[in-house]
Amino acid sequence: MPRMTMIEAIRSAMDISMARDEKVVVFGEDVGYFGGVFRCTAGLQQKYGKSRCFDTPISELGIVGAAIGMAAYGLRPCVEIQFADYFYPAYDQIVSEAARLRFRSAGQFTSPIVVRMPTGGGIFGAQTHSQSPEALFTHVAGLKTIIPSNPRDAKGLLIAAIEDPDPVIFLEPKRLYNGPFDGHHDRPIMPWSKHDLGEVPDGHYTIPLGKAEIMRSGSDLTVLAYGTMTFVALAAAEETGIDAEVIDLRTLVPLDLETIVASVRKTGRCVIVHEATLTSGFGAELAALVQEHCFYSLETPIQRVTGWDTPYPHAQEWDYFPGPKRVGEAMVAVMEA
Amino acid sequence: MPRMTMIEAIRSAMDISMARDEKVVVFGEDVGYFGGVFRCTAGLQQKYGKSRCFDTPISELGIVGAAIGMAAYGLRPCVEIQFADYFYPAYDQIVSEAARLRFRSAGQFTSPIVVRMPTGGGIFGAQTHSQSPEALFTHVAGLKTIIPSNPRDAKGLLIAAIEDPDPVIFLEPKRLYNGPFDGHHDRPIMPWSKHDLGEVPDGHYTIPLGKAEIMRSGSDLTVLAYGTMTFVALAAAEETGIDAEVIDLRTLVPLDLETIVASVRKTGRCVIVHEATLTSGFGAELAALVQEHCFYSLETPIQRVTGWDTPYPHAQEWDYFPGPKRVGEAMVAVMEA
Amino acid sequence: MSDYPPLSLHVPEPELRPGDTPDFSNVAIPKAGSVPRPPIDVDAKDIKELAYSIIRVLNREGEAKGPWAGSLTAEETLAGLRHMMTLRAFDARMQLAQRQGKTSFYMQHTGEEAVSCAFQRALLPGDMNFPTYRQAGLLVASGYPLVDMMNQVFSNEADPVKGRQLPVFYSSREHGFFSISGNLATQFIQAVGWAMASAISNDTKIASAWIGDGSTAENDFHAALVFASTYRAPVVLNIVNNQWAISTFQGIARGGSGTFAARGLGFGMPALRVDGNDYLAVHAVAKWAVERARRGLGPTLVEYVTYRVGPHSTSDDPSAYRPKTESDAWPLGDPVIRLKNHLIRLGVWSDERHKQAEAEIQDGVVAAQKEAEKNGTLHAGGKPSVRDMFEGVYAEMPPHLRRQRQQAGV
Amino acid sequence: MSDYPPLSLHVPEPELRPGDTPDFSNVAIPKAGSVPRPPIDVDAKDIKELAYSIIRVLNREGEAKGPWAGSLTAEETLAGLRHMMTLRAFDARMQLAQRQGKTSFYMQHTGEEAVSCAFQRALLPGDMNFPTYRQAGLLVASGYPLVDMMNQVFSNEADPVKGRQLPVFYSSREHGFFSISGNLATQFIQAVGWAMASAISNDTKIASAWIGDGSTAENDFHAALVFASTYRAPVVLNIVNNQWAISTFQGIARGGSGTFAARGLGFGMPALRVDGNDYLAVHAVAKWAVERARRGLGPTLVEYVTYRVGPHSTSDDPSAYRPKTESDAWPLGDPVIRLKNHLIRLGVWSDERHKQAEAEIQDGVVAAQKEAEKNGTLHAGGKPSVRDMFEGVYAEMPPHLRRQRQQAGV
Ligand SMILES: Cc1ncc(C[n+]2csc(CCOP(=O)(O)OP(=O)(O)O)c2C)c(N)n1
Ligand SMILES: Cc1ncc(C[n+]2csc(CCOP(=O)(O)OP(=O)(O)O)c2C)c(N)n1
Ligand SMILES: [Mg+2]
Ligand SMILES: [Mg+2]
Repeated sequence: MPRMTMIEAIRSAMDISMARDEKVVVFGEDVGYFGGVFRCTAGLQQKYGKSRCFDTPISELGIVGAAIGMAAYGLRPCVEIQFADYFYPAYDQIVSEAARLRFRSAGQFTSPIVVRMPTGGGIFGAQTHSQSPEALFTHVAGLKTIIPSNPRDAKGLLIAAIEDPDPVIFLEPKRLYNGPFDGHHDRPIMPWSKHDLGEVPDGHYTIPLGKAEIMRSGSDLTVLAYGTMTFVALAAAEETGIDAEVIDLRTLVPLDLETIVASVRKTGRCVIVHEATLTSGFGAELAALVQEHCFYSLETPIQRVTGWDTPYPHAQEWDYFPGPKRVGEAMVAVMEA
Repeated sequence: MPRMTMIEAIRSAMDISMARDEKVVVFGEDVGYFGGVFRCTAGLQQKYGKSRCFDTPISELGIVGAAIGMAAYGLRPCVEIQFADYFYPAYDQIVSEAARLRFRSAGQFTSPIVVRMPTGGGIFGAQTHSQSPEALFTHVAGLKTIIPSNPRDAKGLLIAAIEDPDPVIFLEPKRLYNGPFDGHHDRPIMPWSKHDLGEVPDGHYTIPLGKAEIMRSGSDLTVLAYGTMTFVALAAAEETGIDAEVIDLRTLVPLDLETIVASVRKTGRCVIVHEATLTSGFGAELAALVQEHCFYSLETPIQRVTGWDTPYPHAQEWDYFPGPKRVGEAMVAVMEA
Repeated sequence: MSDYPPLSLHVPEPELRPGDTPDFSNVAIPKAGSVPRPPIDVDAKDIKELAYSIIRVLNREGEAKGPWAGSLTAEETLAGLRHMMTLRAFDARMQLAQRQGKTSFYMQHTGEEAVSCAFQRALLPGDMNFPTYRQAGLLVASGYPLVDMMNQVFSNEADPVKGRQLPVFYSSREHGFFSISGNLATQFIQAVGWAMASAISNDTKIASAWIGDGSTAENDFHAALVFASTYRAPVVLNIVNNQWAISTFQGIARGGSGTFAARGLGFGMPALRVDGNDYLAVHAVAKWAVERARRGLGPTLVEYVTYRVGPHSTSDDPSAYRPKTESDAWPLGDPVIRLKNHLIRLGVWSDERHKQAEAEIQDGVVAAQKEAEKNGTLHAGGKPSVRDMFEGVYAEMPPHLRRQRQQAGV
Repeated sequence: MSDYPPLSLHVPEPELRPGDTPDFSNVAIPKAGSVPRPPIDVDAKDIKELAYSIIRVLNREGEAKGPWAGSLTAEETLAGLRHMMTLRAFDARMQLAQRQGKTSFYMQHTGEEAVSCAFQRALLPGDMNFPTYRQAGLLVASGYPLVDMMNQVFSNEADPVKGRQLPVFYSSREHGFFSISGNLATQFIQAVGWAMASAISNDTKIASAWIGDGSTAENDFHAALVFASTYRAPVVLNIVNNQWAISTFQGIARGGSGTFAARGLGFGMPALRVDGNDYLAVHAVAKWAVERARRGLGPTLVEYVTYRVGPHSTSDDPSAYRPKTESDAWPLGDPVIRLKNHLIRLGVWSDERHKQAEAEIQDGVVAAQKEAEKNGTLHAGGKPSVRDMFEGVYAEMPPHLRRQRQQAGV
């Protein structure tokens, strides 16, 4: 099987989707001729022409609003927001329009759009190139929210998202684009070509939305993670020697509650990890669900390890980022409490 | 002491603030000559002139963006978004700008603005006049979020918000504007003039941000509520006969965790109630915190009673709204579990 | 700096407030027939003055004048009159029904009937409108059943949108009427996207976007103009300037530009201003703009100058912010009366036939209401099911919603 | 409908892509001195053509021509040259420092130095700029210490914004430089609000808003124009059209209008287009617009026609999307060389003095860098404290942040 970076896997997903279905169109800022600032759409304009892959004005509202109109017409737009930090101007179109169109028109009009955006930190991008806004989507009924953690999943989930009849927010952990990152920023970088999850089938395949994956099975405690934090959690398990079950949620809404509950009922302990700020982060929802469904199995309080409740800083990046040390400490605490 | 409706109390807060400090300015859609669609600013333009209270174009972005600029200049803008359902166009200015300005400029520029908006349902306003978006603010570091439940609190908290050096989101439960509402929509309406909490001091006073109020003390279980749900919870306590401690949080960020923890440690049981959709609602954060801080006191799983994960409907309003029946059932369940 | 006098804030005010005597003599109104009609492939920069004028066809005498006249046969014009009369009768009944507690809310079109009724007749089947809440004439003029409209207003068990939306928030894909959103302006850019999709698909359909004067201040208006201009989308961008946005007069949204049509000039697109109370003028301009779009000549911005005679909605009382008799003084007259007079002058209509038509239409509306009420009204009779609340959020109900539906016991 | 040919999507393209030979002969450039200078209280509608022209002062021979010439003394002009040279030297050092790993990111001004350097000299103390990341000339020309700028770029322990922001996101209230946001365009409407506040307070200060060509497509641009137009805010609205938005040429944001200045026409505000590589023209136009604002005459929209010679940022490589030699072919020349030639022609400057000044400035920048590096660079030496991350989120640290700070062990 070929090995791909996450960028190549994402590009391959769009390429295959555009080849199979001429209704699929791709656009966004710098997405056309240049192929995107992260190169995810490189070559698509050349291959499919300017009216199926093109540059847009710098208006996230315009990008999503136009996509909704196109979807209502019958196309399948897969659009890019250059960084997740810049989706805010489009939030009204996402929440008030894309998410509610099927409901409010009783199915007469639907909005099968995919909104891709690079998310998360770890690249010294400071406040406006590092945010993890997933909880701002998970609170919105009508949206589906995906965060893949590796090339294989990214491709299968993106194809599934494009084929999905509902609006999907597709968050791409930018720190994982070129290789798995476990939070040890001072160690050499591993490329996807050296990692099993860099093995990506060439052709069409999908990974179903709403299915988590157990990345490491274990019996001591359950770690719920997604995106970059999956690898941080795996590193913390290794380093603490705690036999953690590490679950990569992959899809936040709809959530694979079954897998989560089965695991926590088995281990009796739970740590939740994300990069986003703590308060009202998606970890809060996970903690609420776990205590509700696993109350009588839980031996110690669920712990959350997250970004602090501050804007994402520049110089202090590694004090902000929830690395393996902080995750490991929480794992130890949950074992000992 | 005079009795006021919540509308009068809110108007009085702005009136007193404008009289005391000429830096306070008030604007928004229909806010000037007409005095606001809910009449909260009636008379202020006549009293303080057109340059301190005025109508704006229909641009929530413009309203908040201009307010941020004015605050950076040194004014104290208190602006109105006509319904909380319409803040989305201003979200970028609120999150990326107001909330971060102090931090990113290391205090050189600050954004002491208040953004008032009517929130919540119960008026057959359907999707676009009923939403409760508080969780979309509580996730944002740098913002403070307030939801008063009665005239006395509304006035004291609004004056405190206007005097606060940080940006404050001030959510006004519109179903409480004219009287307490306990969710029994088929019973006669009680006006604030008949209720003790309608007693509002005439002059200047503040209620500190970050302090919850115990609306009913009890020993069986703790109900965490805010806004309209405070009265629904009180009704449910009465109707089930369960000796519930009902806490009105009043401020969501900063949160009065101390009062919450003391109560749940005492009762050992907890029900959380809000109108907003369940997933990633503020109830999730409350549940996560309560299980973390009261784990060893909790006798049964925390239950959340909330709006369903659907857009807010029109005809089915009373099946959507978390009324005393649903809250009561959860209370019984938590007692019996 | 001491040599500069202090600044002060300019806050525009309407000339008239409650208590004042309405006087619109300062509103410049060109004579019917006086504004030229350029070819559809005209260069936008050669017709900039059309953004500051008012295209009018019907004069005071009920004659159709000038180069924009003649876009409709007498028969078509008669149909137009009927559409407007139907919308007005429909409004009156529904306004009353709201007062009777049969629904929660209603919004009338009084005085603005010509805009949506005439525009619709310039479209072809398959075209798509992205309307606001004040263009139900698009539905009426396309033959959408009144009963279905009423079912929606009553949120009853036959409501096409299943009780999920506020009254008047209709939706009909079949009739080229996009689902109305309560969030102002959002649909303006969506219309441009739909039009772009038609172009991408090498189709011949066009889109039509609608917005109110007040709502042009919103973000989506700008995005729509930017995208339409850049991609030359086959779309007609319609601004209905009815002088008011709830209590706020148009000067607050418009600012220093003389007109809303002028906004189009900064985007290099043809911008026309038309008498919105003149059915024939609206139709002629709509046809021109629609033809431009369909011929691949790109977007057109059209401002309809009209007046909101009624309150903003059933929640509003305009006497608090404008003179009660302002609407009587409105110089562009009543669209129904103007078209009626024209048809009488043409010799194809009379006062008697008009009265008779009024009665017939009224009967039809009353009959439709009876029919609709059989399916229930908001608080009585048949209701949409509670299950419906959980369905349709997604194409397939995800597990968490299934759990919640069970909790709700439905 | 069969009689209409299929539509297709128009996607604008730059005329030149990598491999093409740059040719700007189609860009119409008026002769220096040829555009009239209206009085500051001119009616916007009488100067619409200024939105489609280019105000220029310096001609090819280095002469200052026409009605816009003469806004500066020779001494002030010499200072301007120094500011531009300083900014260019600063850029070169910081670009290098980034390549050396001393910081994470940098953005240059190459070719655009005149715009911010000249504009600043038209302001008075107390006025406030709301800049983007490409107007550091505002700081340089106002005498802000280079060391402080470098401390910010290095995110070191003396960084005025405490390591919290990306390099080049300066902030200085004292120097009238509002904190830069990484979210494009947001500051445009804030500038209007600041200006409104000045008017509300009966002050005489004015605000100046900055935006790039690409960013005019954003929501905030529209809100700013609407509010500025309605309330006649004392603000200058500046669009820096450097032809590119990362890889996207200006035609994508501009669409069918010939210019960005034209956007102002739809709002009834004076809209001027100026040669952004002509220090004297920029200063003269800025002074005109600033004076209008301060005299209570309202907002002005100014488009600076310039060219982004360098890459968008240190993360960008323009050779992937435009011809490598495009910048050499840019017909408006280099702002530094043009002003230098003018001063030589005036007889107050010479090639030798220029070389000498270059060396002096270079020495000053190098010395400042040494000074700054004593406070650390991004990955070495002094750092802002981790405590700083928790402070300044609110005026007073709330309990939950105090708990988190303790958890972080700081
Ligand atoms: C985003 C948003 N902001 C505010 C409102 C509240 N609102 C509803 S209608 C209206 C006035 C609209 O005026 P205009 O665009 O002129 O349309 P008209 O009602 O006159 O047809 C306002 C402010 C809303 N629905 N959506
Ligand atoms: C809201 C938002 N969207 C996208 C970006 C990413 N971005 C940064 S700079 C840039 C191009 C800006 O171009 P322009 O406005 O012409 O300014 P220039 O860089 O040419 O000075 C883009 C798209 C951003 N920072 N903010
Ligand atoms: Mg209106
Ligand atoms: Mg640019």
